[in-house]
Amino acid sequence: MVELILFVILSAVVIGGALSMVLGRNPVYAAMGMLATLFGLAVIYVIQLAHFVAVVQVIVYAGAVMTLFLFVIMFIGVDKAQSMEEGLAWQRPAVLVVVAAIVAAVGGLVLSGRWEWITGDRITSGGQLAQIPEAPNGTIEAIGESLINRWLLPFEATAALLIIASVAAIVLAFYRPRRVSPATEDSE
Amino acid sequence: MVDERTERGTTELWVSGTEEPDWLVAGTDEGAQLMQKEETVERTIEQRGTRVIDDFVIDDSIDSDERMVVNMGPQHPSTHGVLRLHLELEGEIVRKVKPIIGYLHTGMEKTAEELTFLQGPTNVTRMDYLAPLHNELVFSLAVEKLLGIEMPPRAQAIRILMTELNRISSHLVAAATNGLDIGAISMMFYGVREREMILAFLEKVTGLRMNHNFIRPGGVAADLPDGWQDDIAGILDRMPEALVEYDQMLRYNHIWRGRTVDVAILTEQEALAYGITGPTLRATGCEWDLRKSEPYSGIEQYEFDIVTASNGDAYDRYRVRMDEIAQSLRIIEQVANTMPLGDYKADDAKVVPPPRKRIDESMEALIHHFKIYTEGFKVPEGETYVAIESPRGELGCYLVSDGGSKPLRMHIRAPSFANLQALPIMMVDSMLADTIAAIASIDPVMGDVDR
Amino acid sequence: MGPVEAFLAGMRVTFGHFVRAFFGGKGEVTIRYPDEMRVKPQRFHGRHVLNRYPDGMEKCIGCELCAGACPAHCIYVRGKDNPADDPVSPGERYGFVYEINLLRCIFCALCVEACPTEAITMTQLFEMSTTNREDGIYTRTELLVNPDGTPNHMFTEDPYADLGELVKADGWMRAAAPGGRAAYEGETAWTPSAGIGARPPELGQSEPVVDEDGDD
Amino acid sequence: MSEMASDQESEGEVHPLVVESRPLPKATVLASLIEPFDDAAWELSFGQDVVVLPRAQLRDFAAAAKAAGFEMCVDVTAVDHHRARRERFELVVNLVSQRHGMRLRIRLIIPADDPTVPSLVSIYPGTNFFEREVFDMFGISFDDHPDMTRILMPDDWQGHPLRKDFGVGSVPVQFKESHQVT
Amino acid sequence: MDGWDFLLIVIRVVVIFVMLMITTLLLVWFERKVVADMQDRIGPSRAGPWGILQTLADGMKLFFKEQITPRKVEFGLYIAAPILATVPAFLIFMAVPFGRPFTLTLGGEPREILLQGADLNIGLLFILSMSSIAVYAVVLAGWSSGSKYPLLGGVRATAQAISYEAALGLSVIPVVMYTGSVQLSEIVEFQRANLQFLGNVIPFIPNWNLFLLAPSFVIFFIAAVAETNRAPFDLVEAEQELVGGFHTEYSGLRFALFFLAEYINMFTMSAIAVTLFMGGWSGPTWDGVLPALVSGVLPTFWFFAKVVVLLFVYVWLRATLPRLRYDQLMEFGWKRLIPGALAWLMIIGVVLAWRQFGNPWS
Amino acid sequence: MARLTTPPNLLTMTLGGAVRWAQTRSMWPATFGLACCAIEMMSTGAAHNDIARFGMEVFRASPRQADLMIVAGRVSQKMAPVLRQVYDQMADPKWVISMGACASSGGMFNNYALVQGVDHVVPVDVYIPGCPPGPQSLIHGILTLQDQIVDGALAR
Repeated sequence: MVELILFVILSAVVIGGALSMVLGRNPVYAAMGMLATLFGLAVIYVIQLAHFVAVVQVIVYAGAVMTLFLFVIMFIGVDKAQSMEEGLAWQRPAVLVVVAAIVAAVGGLVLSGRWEWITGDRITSGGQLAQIPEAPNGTIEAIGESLINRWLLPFEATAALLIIASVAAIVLAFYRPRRVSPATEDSE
Repeated sequence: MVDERTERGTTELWVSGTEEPDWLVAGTDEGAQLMQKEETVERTIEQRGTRVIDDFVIDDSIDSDERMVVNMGPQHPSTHGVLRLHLELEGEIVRKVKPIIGYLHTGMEKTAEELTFLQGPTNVTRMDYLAPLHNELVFSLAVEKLLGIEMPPRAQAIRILMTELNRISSHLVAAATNGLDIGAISMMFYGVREREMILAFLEKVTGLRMNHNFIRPGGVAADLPDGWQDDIAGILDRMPEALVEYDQMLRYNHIWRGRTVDVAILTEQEALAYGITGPTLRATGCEWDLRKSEPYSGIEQYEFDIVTASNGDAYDRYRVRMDEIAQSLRIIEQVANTMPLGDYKADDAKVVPPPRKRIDESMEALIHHFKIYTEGFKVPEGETYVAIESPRGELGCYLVSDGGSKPLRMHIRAPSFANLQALPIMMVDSMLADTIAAIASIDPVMGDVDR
Repeated sequence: MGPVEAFLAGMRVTFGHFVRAFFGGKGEVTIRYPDEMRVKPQRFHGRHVLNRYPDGMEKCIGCELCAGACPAHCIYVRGKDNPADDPVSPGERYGFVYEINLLRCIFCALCVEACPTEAITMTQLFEMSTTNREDGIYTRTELLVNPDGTPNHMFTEDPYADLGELVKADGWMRAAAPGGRAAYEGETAWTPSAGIGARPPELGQSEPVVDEDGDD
Repeated sequence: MSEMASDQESEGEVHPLVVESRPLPKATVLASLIEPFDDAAWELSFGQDVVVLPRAQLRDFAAAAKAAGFEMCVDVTAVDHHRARRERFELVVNLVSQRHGMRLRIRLIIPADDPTVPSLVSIYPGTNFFEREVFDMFGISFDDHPDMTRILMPDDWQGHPLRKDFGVGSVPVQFKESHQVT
Repeated sequence: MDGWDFLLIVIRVVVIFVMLMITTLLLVWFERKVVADMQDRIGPSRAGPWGILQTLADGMKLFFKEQITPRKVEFGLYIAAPILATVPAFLIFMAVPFGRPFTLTLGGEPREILLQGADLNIGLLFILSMSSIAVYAVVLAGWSSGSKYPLLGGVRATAQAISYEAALGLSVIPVVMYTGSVQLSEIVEFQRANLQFLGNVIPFIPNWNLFLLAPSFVIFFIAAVAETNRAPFDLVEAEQELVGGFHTEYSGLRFALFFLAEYINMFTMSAIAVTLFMGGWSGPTWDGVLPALVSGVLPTFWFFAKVVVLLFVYVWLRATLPRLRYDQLMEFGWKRLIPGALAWLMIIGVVLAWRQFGNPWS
Repeated sequence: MARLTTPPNLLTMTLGGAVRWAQTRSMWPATFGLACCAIEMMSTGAAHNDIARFGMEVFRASPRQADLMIVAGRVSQKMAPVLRQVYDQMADPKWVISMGACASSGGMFNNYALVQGVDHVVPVDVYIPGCPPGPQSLIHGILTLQDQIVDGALAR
């Protein structure tokens, strides 16, 4: 019962945070919304007894990633008016299509009664939801087992991909076009 | 974009970057003063010939929109009083600096025209309040030059003794504030602690801790008090230990070196072009000390060395000051050992008030006494410029007399005033934190700047 | 010096001070004002007093020399002829109004040097803080010492004021008395005051040099 | 322009400040420096070398002085001889040569009706603040100065304080019993 | 879980809260006194005996002071920032054991009472996560003030926190590897034995991680000083450059909260260092020799004594060292501390693997 | 007159009294140094006079956190608006000490450039004569101010 109440509250926090992130005009407030989402998720993990995941979520996402976001936002300067021009002309329709597809997929699944695809719950033969097993004490071992032993290759591949992506981001960020001509500079 | 920039120029934040009331913008619009001409990258690098911290971001394709204008001061903890710096920042990097001064303008040169030559020292002593005795000395020397009177040797020796002590106390404050600005808070207390010892001696001699009104045209106001040798011996005893302590606190410390070495570099050519004198000039390697090149008040009798350094960075300026303390101690020791006996005021009844006993004895003395204290003494017509080496550089006094008892014009050439011009060139493209080190390293005294 | 060595050297300095201050309190140089007073030098420029002769007569003759010498123009004096039956001062006139605006005073002691009768001298009182500008203006009532020589104070109930400092009141006057003449050093050249009496001069230069020409 | 004329007229009034005068030793730096400038007059004021120049030649002279080894300009100031002289202002420039170990003072007579002087900033950048101060205090403006604004007084200040016709601006000192009659 | 357990939790939380408040009161006074002694002064001496109530006076004054809200602030975040600073500071200490557990019979059954907020099995990670949250307060305060100096302080704080967070985390991993646990109570328990070195048990010397993992301790302590924004890493509020840094625009109670958080952080960081490297509350208790109450309290005493030593070092550093510059700070963090921590981590890994799996050549 | 030399009785203290006690024991000055007096203010903070004894070594650079503005030095016409703004930025309760002759009345510089007394710009609670007042004079001024606060004359 307590878990359900907590879950509802936290879900509200998560959804509210996500909405405020998407809808917030001010990038700092958007970042704060995302932080709330991350926190809500972390607490949900705690309720699920996945302490390690929760803590890592906070350390990595809230502690490092979001801080970097904020750093970038502050450096770029938040006082400037946000550019409302859309870079891609077909952005809106594309988004609509994607949203429609997701909604359709979820609706189809719900209508067809395949709940377990969404919730991931195992359904016993009796049609009852399987009992969630007690998380093993010290989920660190379990995660370590799967990451470092079982899924080592995908894990390392992901890490390499992330590094490549970040290097690329840095290169792109610091790319500056050459000055056109001194004449334009003088006219400024 | 141009409009936006000029508009921004006028409405910059005032104090500690906080809100500005509307009436204030109308009050004084110093912000309207435009910055100096923009410096191009090439010129900066060529001019400074130094390491540029981020060779990457300097790129004039960055429009000035990305710059943040920050007003440092006038009320800011590290501007040594009421200096105001107009900084253009790119992140943490200072792109342009303009010092704005005048927040302590006291109109002393005007007041000097209202005061007699006898009262004059009370005025000039308040200019450079860290080296009041130097101010009194240069004024007195100028007046004496116009009067054409010679000082007895004891007066000269007392003057040298007092000014060199004052130099030490001034350099101690420079070291203390320099330490405080870079975050070494204990240095502030240690520096002032030793200064307190010197001030105690000055107070014993002159009765005041600062703004002494002790060196006057015609000599010094009073003789050294009984037992002064012991106090000097105490100072000479303690100071070398203290200097070792300071060195251990700062000079060898690698954080300190990191904060000052290669920071705020000034080359010799720049220093000379900008009329910069004193330790700031000597730190660039220029061997120029008025105590040697134009000796005053008999300082040529004493042995000492000109302290120089070669890099012209903040560390060198600090080091030159610290080493000058040691040299001043040498002079003080010699003065104390060879202090001549005799009169300590010139033998000129028209200029120097008579001894108190003579007032009772002689009618002539009484008349002189009255005349000197009411209308003052007359100084022959003429103009002269006298310069001495104050702790901050060449302290000059340009004095014009029209033959009356008040100066027609008294101008003090303030070393800090000229030295402050070094700030923009030494700060460009340094970090924000380095501006603090730069200000502290040239040790400006705003009273001296604004007068 | 290596980085670690230099770092330790600096740490040793502060720790040394800590040990000296913490164990035994020898390192501390603080003067615990107001619980204890600093030893002020004799020539200290403090608040002014108007002196009296030992017989209670006022020394001030209202000549306004102090007002003329003052660079801050903070002294206001008006002389008045002494009443014949009850003279206030030995001279012809006395200081009828005597005011010092201490908020303008810069304590340069030119008034002390200017005064021909040693009427105005400086005590070692420095506790003069006021809560309004008017209290910073000391009138004759407060400046003039009592007939027994004790000084008045504007705030007699001020617990911090050290009123026993009169004994050194004429320090600067005596220091400036020889007027630069070595021959006059070590000579008492002033009249005694009420409460203080005749004060000896400073020793001066240990070997006084006789001034050849003698006059000035 | 009227500068030359005014200089000649006022010449007789400049010299009262000269206390002694001795022939210039030809061999000195000073002699070779002054030689090309016909209107420059050399004086000795209390043992200090002073050159009195017409103001049009200031910049040329300063450039020549810098070439001759006067590396530093330590001071620029002005004097107001209000009512005492017809040409009211006087600009004083102090040069220092470390190479020769000497000082040189340049004095310029500036009339009150046209208080402008060529700026020395292009030759001695260090005169920047000093010239601004002179402008602020005396209202003598410097041609070609990069930033001829007030430096010590607020920007909106009226008048130039160190002129003799600018009052000191003192207020009466407060006293309590000064109204008492004797 | 019955009522007694619940009550015990509440009591523990309250006790820790009160303890932290009192500690802060004393800590500020302690710092000012120690710095004063180092500078040949007396320090606060007029508020209470030896000035011990100085912080109380500060707090009361700030409590009754006007709270100015400047016009340009982003109000919500401006208000939230001080709270965000204080809450993690309190939360961190919840995981730190500060005394030996003892047994008490309550409600008819013996209960073990931990002197610890909560004995989390991921205690160490919890601490790291909470300390990574603490930076938000500084960043948000700097940004929401709508003023330039605080903004610069906020930007500096972000960069500093990210850099030194990494060093902090890396310096802790050897401890985890060596002791084999991230639970703080177990780490303390591990250090209660005598020192084991090269297979020999050395008597009289406790098995503190400080001895065998000294590089980790040094890195941890440096990173901790940087995390708490204390000198010489106090660029965030560098008074000489940034006036007050992020808290320039804060006044009254809101400023007091920042003040409080800074000192609590300082205390908790020292407490964690003690727990991880200096044996926590372990120490001689002379059970049986001394009365039970005394030997029960002694571990807490040892804990605080060790913390005070570290706090002294904090203050000592502040009194001695000049402040680093921003780029030097980054350089030191990324080019010295983190590579150093990584190298040390590898060494420890090899050593431990050797110990566990034996000589690879055999 | 209740004096600081007699310690207050903590048991019988009222809330107002306690607040005033706290305010006097923890009066954080703003770093508002202008001229000569600023150097003496610095000396007051230094080892020989140690203003920390009164809990005042916490010189706040940000006026928001300061309780006491020590106007240490001459206030020029150009500085006066800045002074006023700093005062306005300070949070109540706030006090002003006018230190030295120049701040109190213009001192010997009775001329165009200076504000003849800082009380033209901000309300002043305590004036300290002297040029500059020595550290102990400043401490006396601070004690006078504290007495006034404890007495309730200046309590805000």
